[in-house]
Amino acid sequence: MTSLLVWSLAVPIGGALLAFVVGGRRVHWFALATLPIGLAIAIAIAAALSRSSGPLLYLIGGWSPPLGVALRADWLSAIMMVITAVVICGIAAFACGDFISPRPAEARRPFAFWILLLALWSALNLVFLSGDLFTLYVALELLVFSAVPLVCLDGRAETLRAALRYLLFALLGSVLYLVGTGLLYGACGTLDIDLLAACLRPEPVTLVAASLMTAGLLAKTALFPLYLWLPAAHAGAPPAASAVLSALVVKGSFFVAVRLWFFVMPALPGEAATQVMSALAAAAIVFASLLALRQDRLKLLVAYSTLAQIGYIFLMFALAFDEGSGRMVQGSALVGGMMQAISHATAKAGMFMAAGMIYASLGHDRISELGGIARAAPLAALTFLLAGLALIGPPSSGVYLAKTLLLRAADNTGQWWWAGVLQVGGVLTSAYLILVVAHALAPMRRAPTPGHAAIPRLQQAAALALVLCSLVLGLVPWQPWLPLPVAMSGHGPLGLAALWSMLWPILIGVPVAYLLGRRGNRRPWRVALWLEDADRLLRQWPTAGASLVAVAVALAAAMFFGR
Amino acid sequence: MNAATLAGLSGAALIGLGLYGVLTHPHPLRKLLSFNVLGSGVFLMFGIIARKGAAAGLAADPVPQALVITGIVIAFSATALAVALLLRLFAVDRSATLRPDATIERNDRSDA
Amino acid sequence: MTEFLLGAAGFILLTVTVGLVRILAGPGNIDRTAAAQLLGTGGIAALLLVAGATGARGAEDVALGLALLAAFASVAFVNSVEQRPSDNAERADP
Amino acid sequence: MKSVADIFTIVAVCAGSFFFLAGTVGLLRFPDSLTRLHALTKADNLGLGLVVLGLLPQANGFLGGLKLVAVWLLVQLAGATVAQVIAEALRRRGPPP
Amino acid sequence: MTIIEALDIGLAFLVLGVAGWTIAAHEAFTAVIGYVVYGLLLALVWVRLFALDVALTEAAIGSGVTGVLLISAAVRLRASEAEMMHERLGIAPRLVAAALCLVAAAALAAVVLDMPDPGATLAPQARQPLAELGLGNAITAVLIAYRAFDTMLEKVVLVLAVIGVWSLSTDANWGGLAGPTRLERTEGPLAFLAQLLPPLGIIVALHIVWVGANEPGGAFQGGALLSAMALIVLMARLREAPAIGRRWLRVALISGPVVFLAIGLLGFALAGGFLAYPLGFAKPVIVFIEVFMTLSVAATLPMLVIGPPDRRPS
Amino acid sequence: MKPLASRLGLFLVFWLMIAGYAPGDLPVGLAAAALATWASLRLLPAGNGRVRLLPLVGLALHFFRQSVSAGAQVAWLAFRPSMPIHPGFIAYATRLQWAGARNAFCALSSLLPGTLPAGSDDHGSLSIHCLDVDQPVADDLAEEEGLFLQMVRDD
Repeated sequence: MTSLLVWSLAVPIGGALLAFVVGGRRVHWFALATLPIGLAIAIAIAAALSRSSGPLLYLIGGWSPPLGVALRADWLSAIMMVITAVVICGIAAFACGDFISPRPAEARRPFAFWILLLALWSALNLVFLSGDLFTLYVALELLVFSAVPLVCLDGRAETLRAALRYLLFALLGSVLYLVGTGLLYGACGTLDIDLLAACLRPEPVTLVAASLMTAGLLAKTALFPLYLWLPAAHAGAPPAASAVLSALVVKGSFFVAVRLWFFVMPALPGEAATQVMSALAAAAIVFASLLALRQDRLKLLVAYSTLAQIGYIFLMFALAFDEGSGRMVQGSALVGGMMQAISHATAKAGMFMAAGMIYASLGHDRISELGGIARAAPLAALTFLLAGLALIGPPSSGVYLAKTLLLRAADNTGQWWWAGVLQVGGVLTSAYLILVVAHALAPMRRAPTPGHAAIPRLQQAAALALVLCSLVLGLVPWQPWLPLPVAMSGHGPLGLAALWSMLWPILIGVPVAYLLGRRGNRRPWRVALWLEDADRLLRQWPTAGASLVAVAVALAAAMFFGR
Repeated sequence: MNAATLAGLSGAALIGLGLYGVLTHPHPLRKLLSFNVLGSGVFLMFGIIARKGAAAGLAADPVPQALVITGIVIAFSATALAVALLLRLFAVDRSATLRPDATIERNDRSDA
Repeated sequence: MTEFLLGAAGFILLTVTVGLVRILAGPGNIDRTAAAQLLGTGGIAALLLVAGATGARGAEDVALGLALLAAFASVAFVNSVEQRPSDNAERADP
Repeated sequence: MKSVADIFTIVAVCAGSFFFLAGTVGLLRFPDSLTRLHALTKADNLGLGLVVLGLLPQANGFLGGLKLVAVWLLVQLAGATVAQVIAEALRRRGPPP
Repeated sequence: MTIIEALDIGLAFLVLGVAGWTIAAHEAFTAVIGYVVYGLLLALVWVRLFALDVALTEAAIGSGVTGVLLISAAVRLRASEAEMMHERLGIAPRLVAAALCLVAAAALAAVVLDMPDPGATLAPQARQPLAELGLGNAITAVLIAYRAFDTMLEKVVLVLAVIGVWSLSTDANWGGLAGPTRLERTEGPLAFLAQLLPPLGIIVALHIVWVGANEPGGAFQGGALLSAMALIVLMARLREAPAIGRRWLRVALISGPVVFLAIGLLGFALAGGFLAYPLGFAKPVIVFIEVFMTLSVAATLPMLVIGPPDRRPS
Repeated sequence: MKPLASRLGLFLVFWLMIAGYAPGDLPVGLAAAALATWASLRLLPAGNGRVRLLPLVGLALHFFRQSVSAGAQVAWLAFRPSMPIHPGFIAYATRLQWAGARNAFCALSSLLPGTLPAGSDDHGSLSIHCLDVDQPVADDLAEEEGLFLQMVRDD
């Protein structure tokens, strides 16, 4: 049964290599044939895990760690793998509308897209399964190599530039991660996650390694203030690629960070470092949400929303710290964070697809000229609305579950300030969605440019399905996989209180959107201008690079002196 | 001071140098070069760890050395991809700048 | 013997360093290309001497590899300064 | 026997080092790029040849020595090519300003 | 201070000096030349660290092939440099960056000095199964047995890099040729070198692959040397690179990872697990894998260096 | 058939030079030599030029001697305080027709004392850079070319 772990990697890799060598017009066939198999394998692994008493383990080549490399599937891997498989299937269905070779011969865009999609999938599965820090490094590189070309498939200058910025910054992150890996090997003589967890002590080597690795991973995940590459890359890519990048790729390095902090070195960071992480996360939530209000293009708004959501999933680090034992605990905060990650994956994939369809039917995505979209592309508009709703978190959704868990963790550890950040984030999320809705409901300014083809049904269905998936994630019986607190299961998600908890952020969001949002030619508030200046500065390379080193130094300082 | 410690210190210094180049050089090609210097500094760190692990009749621990070989190949592929991107960007845009607003400014200029 | 070989290696490395400084000073890029050749010869000599002294196994194979690659950089330079006709074609292509 | 081989090694390696020195002195003293190229390729190649010659008695066996000779031959080939290629490029560039 | 210490310290300063020169150089091309020299010097450092395998890899890939890639890029990008001059940072940001980098480097240096010597190691464990595998080189054993998985994935990374580079072509040029156009006449020293050296290079490369089982060497190093030979032929314009649609090219590119993966999966049936080698047949299986890995490295690196197809397919 | 066999033999000798003789390795060596022969025949098809083996040995010895004197000359010039050199180019009209032979001759003469071929000029004659143009360089080259022609039948 544990050989499934190998197959979950071998199948997409094999599919990609086969597609590469056969090529031709029907490259997508290989991808489409691989999808159901991969999905079935992911589900089978989750099923096997629910029956097993501990993580599934596979020793590659029969060589056991420390010499060999192990694959491990625990509950984190299982749910991430299943959600990834579902999202990839949805994205593939959507991409059937955009990435089929129109000519009888092989064409560039489909060839690259489908093979890279499969490669990306195998890279993610490897990230989720790997039990070895260096294999994780290779997995992260696989992820970058398959993600970067997706950014610039259309070959325009700005997307090429975005891809280059992404690649260079991601490489910088990888190198920092690699240094840390080497130092940890030097300290313990192994790279295996479990063996390292048993061996690592807080000493200079390991603390420096931990801070460098974390900083590198944050750069790859684009946590504030290290996001210089993300908005342009995610907003410029073709819709299907944006969906992959935003929903899945950033989750890869996030997942490695979680592995590192919770599984490799739970006792290393100490309280101050977790507060630093959560402070960055909080800054990301507030800053990126406010900037989302200032965007004039829909895809950029969605990209900044991704930045804010990355903040959300990193907020759990302070909440998961147990003061008594001085360790990171795998409790409700971690579950909340992961739940947020998978809810965002499904909702954001749908949202980018919807934005892409809106672009396709209007010929532009300027927010101020969205009027009439509800008539021009009703289903796309509805999908966008529902995706936004899923991010705010109605009682049945995964985001709601996540929020409840995180709030409870904040309550338990007495860190009310992070709970406050969560609520502010909810308000701001509502605000930028209300801004879009307000523009979309306005009457049509001018007739849509003719000549835009109707959106394929399959694309609409795929986007809607992913969004609905996010909306019902809170209802899934998670007990077999997640260490959910028992009280959660008895809690009815459809009570009046639950409904109110969704409604009030929206109500406050209206005035916020009115005051801070970008509307017409109105003179913006000075705060808004400051924000835009700060954003421009942080997207400059020297600032971002210096911030990266500064984050590493700050983390190291917190780890040294904050214990 | 033995060869391994010396190499380790050189590695640290090279990491600092490479990092400085990556941060401050505006041209992507120079960033890439600095990145390679930075990478080789990291590999040297692995080298010292391997050398300190000399045991069982082997002059160095083979595991970090093997990791370095893998790392060098990956660093090369990354460089190749980045160079291809850069050359393409230059061919399309006649400019290699990484500034985020470059394209927008250019469009504004040509509009005006 | 070991000390002598190492000393010779150090001496050769020193002369190579001085030569390197001269070559890298230019004046032109073409002149600088010769630096790789200088390092190819001097570096191989130093490598063989050090390997002879410390008994590192397989150093001759490294030297063989270096010898094969000694002309590599100069070849690349000469190849790339000659303009490719396809470069113009690419520019015309939007 | 051993000492004879060692003396041979010392003499040859010393001579080789001398030619490396000569090449560097030539690099420093010769007036222009083309003449420096002569110094670089000719003196250093001979220096390497002598070093290889000196190491032959230290190599393990006759065939181990031949490998060193192969290294030297390959460097000669590279040197001959590089010298001509750079010389041609310099000639095309014209006399230095 | 003994001679060898003086030599090491001198070498370290030389490496640092050339690296500093590379970072500080005014023009990109001079910086690249500095980098090539730096790579060659690093190979010497690796020899001093008793890592001959790494030294070979560094010489062939780190300095050689990367150098060629960067040299041609620097020449082609020369026109872009003048424009970037005004983007150079002022003195204050430079100082901030320098201070931050200094802190990082100092922390690493302190950590290096702090590490115990002898430190943690897997050398004894890595050494023990060598006889059973029929290998004498522990690094080869790590690469192709203990951590074979990483090596296989790294081959996939190479294929992905090729796809990434190709995807930067234009729709019209898809399926076409890349690299320099062939000359009608084959004359001059370059042609001479490209006619004479590659056959010798093939022999050296195969020798290095073959001894890799017991001595320093292996598929990466041999493959990299082969790719260098292919690049010399391409750069001397004796031949043109194949069009990217050619089936044999694609087979060669993926042969390494595919054979690796296939043998890994066969291990389920024959040796009781993924990437396990059947008892007693480990050596021939390993050699078989190495042959195809060499082939795919030799095919991949030149394709990465010459870039995306830039001529229309005929 | 002849060039194939001789090249195969040469490459096998080269394999033995670098790999040493071990019976177990010989099949690999043969395969390598065969591959090298294939590459060599593709890159440098057996043309009209033929190489004679015996003069080749003589030429090799001669060349070693010249190579040593080339290095010695540079050393001599470098250390002389007055440095009596008059660098410059001369044009040398070569008798060699076949491109391969021409290239080989250029490569050899680049290792001779005081000369460095720097491509051909517009009239097809070789442009040679000399350390001292006052020396009878052209005559020396003609002599070398004569030796070279004994080894290669150039038609």
